[in-house]
Amino acid sequence: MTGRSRVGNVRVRSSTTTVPPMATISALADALDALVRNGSEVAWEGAPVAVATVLARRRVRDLTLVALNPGISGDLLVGAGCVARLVTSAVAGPDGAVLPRIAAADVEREDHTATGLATAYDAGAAGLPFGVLRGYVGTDLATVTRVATVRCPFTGEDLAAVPAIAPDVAIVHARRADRAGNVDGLVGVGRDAVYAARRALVTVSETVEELPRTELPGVAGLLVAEVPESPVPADFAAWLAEVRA
Amino acid sequence: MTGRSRVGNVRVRSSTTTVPPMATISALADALDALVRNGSEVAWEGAPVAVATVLARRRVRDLTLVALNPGISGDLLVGAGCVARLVTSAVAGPDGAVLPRIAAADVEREDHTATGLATAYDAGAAGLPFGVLRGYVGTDLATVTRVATVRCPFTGEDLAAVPAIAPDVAIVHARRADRAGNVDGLVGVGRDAVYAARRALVTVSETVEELPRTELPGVAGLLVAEVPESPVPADFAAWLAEVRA
Amino acid sequence: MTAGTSPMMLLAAARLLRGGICVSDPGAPTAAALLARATHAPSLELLDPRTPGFLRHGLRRVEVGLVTAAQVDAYGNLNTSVLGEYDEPTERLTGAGILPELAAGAALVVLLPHRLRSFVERVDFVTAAGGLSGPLDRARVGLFGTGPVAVVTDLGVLRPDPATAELVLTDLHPGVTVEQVRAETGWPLEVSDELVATEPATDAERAALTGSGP
Amino acid sequence: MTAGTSPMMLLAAARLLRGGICVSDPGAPTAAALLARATHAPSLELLDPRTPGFLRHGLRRVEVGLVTAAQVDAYGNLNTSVLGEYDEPTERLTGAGILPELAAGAALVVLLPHRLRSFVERVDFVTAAGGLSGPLDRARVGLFGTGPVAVVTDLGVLRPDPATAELVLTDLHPGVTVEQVRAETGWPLEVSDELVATEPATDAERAALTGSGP
Repeated sequence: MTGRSRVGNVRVRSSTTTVPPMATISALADALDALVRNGSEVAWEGAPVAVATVLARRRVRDLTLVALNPGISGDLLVGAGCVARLVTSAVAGPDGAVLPRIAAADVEREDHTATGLATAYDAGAAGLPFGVLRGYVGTDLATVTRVATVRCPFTGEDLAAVPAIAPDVAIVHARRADRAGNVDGLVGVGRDAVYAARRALVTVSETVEELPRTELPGVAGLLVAEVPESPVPADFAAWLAEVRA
Repeated sequence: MTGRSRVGNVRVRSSTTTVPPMATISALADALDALVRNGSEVAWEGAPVAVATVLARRRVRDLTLVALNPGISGDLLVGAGCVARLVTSAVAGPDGAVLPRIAAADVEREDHTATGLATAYDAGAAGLPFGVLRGYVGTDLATVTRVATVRCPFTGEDLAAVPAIAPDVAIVHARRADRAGNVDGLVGVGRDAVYAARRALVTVSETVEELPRTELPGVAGLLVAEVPESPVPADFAAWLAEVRA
Repeated sequence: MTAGTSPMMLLAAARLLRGGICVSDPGAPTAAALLARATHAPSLELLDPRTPGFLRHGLRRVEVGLVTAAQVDAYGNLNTSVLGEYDEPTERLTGAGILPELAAGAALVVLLPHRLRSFVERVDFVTAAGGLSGPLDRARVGLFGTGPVAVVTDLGVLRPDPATAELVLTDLHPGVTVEQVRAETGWPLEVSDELVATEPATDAERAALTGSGP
Repeated sequence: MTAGTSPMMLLAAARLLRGGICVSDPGAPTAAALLARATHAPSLELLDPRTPGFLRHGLRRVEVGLVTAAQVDAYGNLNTSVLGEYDEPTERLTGAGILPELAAGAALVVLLPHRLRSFVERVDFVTAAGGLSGPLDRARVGLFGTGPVAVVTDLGVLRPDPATAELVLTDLHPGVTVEQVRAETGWPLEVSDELVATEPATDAERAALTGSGP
């Protein structure tokens, strides 16, 4: 035991930063400037076309895009050359056809099952390095992607393990927000992606007067941006020329 | 290859049973008669006092009660001698004091942390034999309860594993239901317990005309019972005499 | 109705369904599920895979899946990933989605147009397991769900022979010959001794088809 | 105000808080959190542990925990499980709840009345890890969060000495002597060379205490 104690007036969390309210309403372009860098890993769950358009205009490069299905907006982003790596479980448009730019793109790919990605988001949200599922069994996916086996310490059964997804930023879509940043419809995989990510942007189609308080315990610094329904570009080449102008 | 194929007119799911609607409104006593047997493992998440009263009257025995916190209703159930085994993370009343019948009871006990039990419910809901968490580290709990270690196959990190909870029945509380069996406020641990259990009863304080369709994909045969707010018995001995009468 | 989808395909698929918790791919599979529900299987419960909680907690409770694929092989294995080699594919497909876990746990009805390019001896990539390579393979790798029970096409119905796990022709749609089916099948297709002709639409089915048709 | 809770205890605990994401046990810990938020720490975000998603996804993001316990020992380990032997306890306590994971990941302020029965050399059961048995123990077992930073009582404040991981007396409330504290502490309590007296309540604190008092 020391005669002269070194315990001083240690204070809890003496940093001078203050915690912002759970969510801040932001302009889309400002939010994306704040959140997305060249090389960022981005969880992309329902992001509207307008997000791809802004990022393509900013000439963001080398993104890793993680998505159950990148959708048309993800296809545009890949087509604009913003993406170096794709982690997906499906690459289909609303018509069920393969997303054309993604199908043709020369990018690194990591293919998963939908439950595999949902499990990876959940693991990221829980702060774990991996998630466990019954999946990938008997498939060739198991031989080409990042999936491993873990043994149950109680039953001895072997199960699939996927590496957690803990992206730099999650860009997810919800129905509505209010002026205080409460969000309606942030559920399921989008919600887990927000918890898994370091920072997050929620796009909403509509801002309303007042919603019930959003319950995302522990999530601080969420950005919310209202994004009007943007039409799917009828002509990809024209869209690309426009964003590159 | 066989010359004479044995493939006949195999039909998918030729059983004659039909799937009931997602939820059925039921009287509390009928629901409990249908769901709870001597020896049943019961997830008990917010069950009101009236459920304990009915089960005590029925002289149900040897239950395994699983609960983040059994609450006053769980304390009554234990006091009435219905419970042989307790799996809990906390045993406190609303005043923060230890639940007296549970503290005194001669029952088998398995103590967990709250996150440990939430993880065990989630694993049960996912059909897995175990769940993974960062938890129990450095505690004596780790030496007395069912917790093991699993190694991340990607990072080599050791994490805690808990055996999944897959109870015979979940009895959980939600805010409201409508006449079609849609439920408002079935979220969090209660929702996971319903997914983890073979069958489930949701008690609600109120039945209203119409709620949005409840989204519990894959849950069939849920029972819903309206249970009016029942007062906490002022005198345990009188309550016990009454239910044993 | 999209190319390669025939009323007989929808009828034959719908008739396989009795009820239960079901998910279906868009297009012909969903049309078949709705047809079954509108006629003889009113208790069929159709889930939307986009519902929160479906992937981690709901999918394992699904009893019947109606799906499509780009390739199906002699053992009922399915490919929705790539044509050609995985590392240098000639064509990229739409990906796995929920198909692998659905094929692992549920009974699967596969709907696709009967064309030689799709009915291959061995799929280029096993996105979802059918019988793998033989009758004991599913159990051997730990697949305890039913898996593919029928492949329903615009020509007829193929089902796995339990003895070999190979798909054999069990039903022929009206006006179709075994030779037509074999010409569009990339392996020496066996024909069941109990081969039946698909019954024409009943009045109720015809009404439902017309009512729910595109 | 419940027995053993003093305004000085609430003040001393509240003053430790600067902001951040916080959970607090009912009673004195929550009163201290509310006091801090009402005075110098308006950005303190108080979470309800019953919120859906908190346990598996939210708890790991908590920065500050205000808690109580039945026993605390010389190393700041906490017991809320049993008194006596685990298998044959003399008294059962309220259980672990979120305390073990909170003590693992967050900075912890422990509030409890300073009584000899609670301030023991070694807790009967380690429900939540403080310094375990020495300064390197938390890192050794893989606890990378801060853990207990202060034990605030109705007599003063104890904090872990980084060199030994033992709790030492760093603050004395007005009118309390070191001897009084030692008489209620079950180990040979060291006193910090920088021992300070707890400042009396400011006007703002007094107003908040009165306004939020029971």
